[in-house]
Amino acid sequence: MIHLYKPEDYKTVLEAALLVAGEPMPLSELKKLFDQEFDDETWRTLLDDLRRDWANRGVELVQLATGWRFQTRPEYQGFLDRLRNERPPRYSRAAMETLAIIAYRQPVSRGDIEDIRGVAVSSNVLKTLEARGWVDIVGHRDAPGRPALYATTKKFLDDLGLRSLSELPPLTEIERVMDLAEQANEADQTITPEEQPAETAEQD
Amino acid sequence: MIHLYKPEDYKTVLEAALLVAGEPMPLSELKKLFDQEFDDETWRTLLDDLRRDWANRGVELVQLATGWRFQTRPEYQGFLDRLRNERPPRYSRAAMETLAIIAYRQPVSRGDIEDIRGVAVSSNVLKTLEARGWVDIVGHRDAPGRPALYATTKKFLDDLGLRSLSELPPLTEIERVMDLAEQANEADQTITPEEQPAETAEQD
Amino acid sequence: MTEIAAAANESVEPHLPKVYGETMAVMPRDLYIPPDALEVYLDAFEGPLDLLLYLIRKANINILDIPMAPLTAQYLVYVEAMRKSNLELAAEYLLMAAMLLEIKSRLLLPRPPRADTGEPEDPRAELVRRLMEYERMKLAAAKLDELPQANRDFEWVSVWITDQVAERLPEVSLHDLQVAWLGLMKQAKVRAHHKVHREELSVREYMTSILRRLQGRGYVVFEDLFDTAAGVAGLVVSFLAILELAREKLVELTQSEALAPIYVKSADVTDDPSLQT
Repeated sequence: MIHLYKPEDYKTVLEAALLVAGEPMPLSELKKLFDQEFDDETWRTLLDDLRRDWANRGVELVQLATGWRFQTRPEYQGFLDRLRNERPPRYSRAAMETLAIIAYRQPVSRGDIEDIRGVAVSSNVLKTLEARGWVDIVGHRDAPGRPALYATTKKFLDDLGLRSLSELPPLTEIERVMDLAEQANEADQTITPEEQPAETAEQD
Repeated sequence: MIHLYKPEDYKTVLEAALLVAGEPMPLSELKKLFDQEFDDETWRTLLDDLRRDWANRGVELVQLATGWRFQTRPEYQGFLDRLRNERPPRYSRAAMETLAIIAYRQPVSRGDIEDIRGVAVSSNVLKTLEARGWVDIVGHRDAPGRPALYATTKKFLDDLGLRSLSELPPLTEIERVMDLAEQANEADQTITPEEQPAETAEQD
Repeated sequence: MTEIAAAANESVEPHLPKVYGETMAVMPRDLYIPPDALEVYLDAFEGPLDLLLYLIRKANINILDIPMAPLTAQYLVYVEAMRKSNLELAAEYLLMAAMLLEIKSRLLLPRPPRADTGEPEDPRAELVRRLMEYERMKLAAAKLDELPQANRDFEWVSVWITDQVAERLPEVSLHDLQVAWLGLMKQAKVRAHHKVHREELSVREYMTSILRRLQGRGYVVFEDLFDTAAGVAGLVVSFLAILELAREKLVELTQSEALAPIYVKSADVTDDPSLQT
């Protein structure tokens, strides 16, 4: 085994370890690399330094929910796709909506998802998301039939480059959108929703 | 998708492609990366150039029978092993005791080791230690059967980070620790090690 | 029909602006849908909430002023058309039609005051709440889909670990050695017999090194076994080592006559004249 002297030597080992890691490496894990004990700040410096080294490459060092990992930059995917035999399929709208409901409203039962979407959720959609390792069952609701409760996993965060659920894209403020629809109506009626008497609906 | 202008740009794409490839990439495959068609010599230059970029890293670009791939350098293996979840292999108690006897009492014959341990020494144990390059036969005792004499090697010292055998933990200290332990449970025994007769094991 | 089909296909893509942008021209401005386009058209929607949302947002129908009569009539046409192809889907649209009819009927009746505030509750409130939640999630789904996704928009780096062939050897520390000795002493009851001190250990080290130097050689001149560079202490330890080796019958010392050179030979070297120095 080689000996480490300079900070560069440590960075070389760290880089090799991160390049071969099959999954994101938490700092606690990376600390096992060296006999010396460095404080968190030193580690942060080392990792930031390494990240800067890769700033202009096709691969970048990112910090994810479960740790640090090298991944390709999306700008290069067009080239990398040429080496694939098949492109990964895009998820259907049904799958993405189901995923969004689980991500933003977790934990949710299948019934909850169906209530929000207004249609039955096909088993395949949930199976696909489970097989990807993005959602799993975290418990059962204490209700008739004890429905399973779904939540998103760490892998979901990792695969979408998020460190935590709080980094999910913020939800659109729908009230404002609805207001627009109401304003279109108000132009004719000049009555605000609050003041609107029940009789207006009968005008159809 | 980004545009490629300089040779550096092509190298960046090539590097990213090789870093994510799970298996060796034949040149014919790598050629799919770019719209431009380069001749084999240009490709060779590009790959050699990339290989040089990685010359002093923990990971190297190698050409195998089936193509090009990045792989770790063996010198770094010791560090990377520390991140494996599996527990490091350990020598059996028999092997460790045999090693300790050879280290502290060298040169010793197999009979000496058996006398001290009180049990037969399996050939496998000695073979394992010899294969590791930690012990070897330094001579034979002029006694019936001319038993081989084992001693530790320079590699043993190197691997344990010692400059000489005198840096091994002194046995007196070991005994002191042991005495403390024994005094605790054997308060009735009145003979201290110092008072014990001087016959030594060397007379075996 | 082909335009509508294209619109339907596009709507499978989760990028909503495209759906609404491109398909606006062929989508109905109101609730009337040509019967021959119905199936394709409905495929473009994820369900009755999605359809309603579309009608509200793009066809300028106020959610709070939904025209109940034509809506209901249109829904019944859907249900009839869909019964032939997709019963499940038909059931969901039928449920929505029933819900709309219920709202309509409740709007016609005097509303019971709410328990807490005493204000009458608008029967459309629940539908509005559901539509808003659905739209929120639908937009969130589109935004999620725009995030770079592993294996679709980027890949994990995975460099081959060379050692997958090399055997991993046990690591041994000084502490391990110490522990091994401790165990030995405890079980052997001979601990006093094995008192070896630091100095003795260096004698042992010299013994090994002298044996190594004698290996494969015949007689070696006694003086040649001393390394003067090791200093006085080194010479003394070397001397002790040779004596100890002789005592343990590991080497042979020979001198043909007084004051003649002393020769040292490893005990395991046979008396081969060719090896004599």
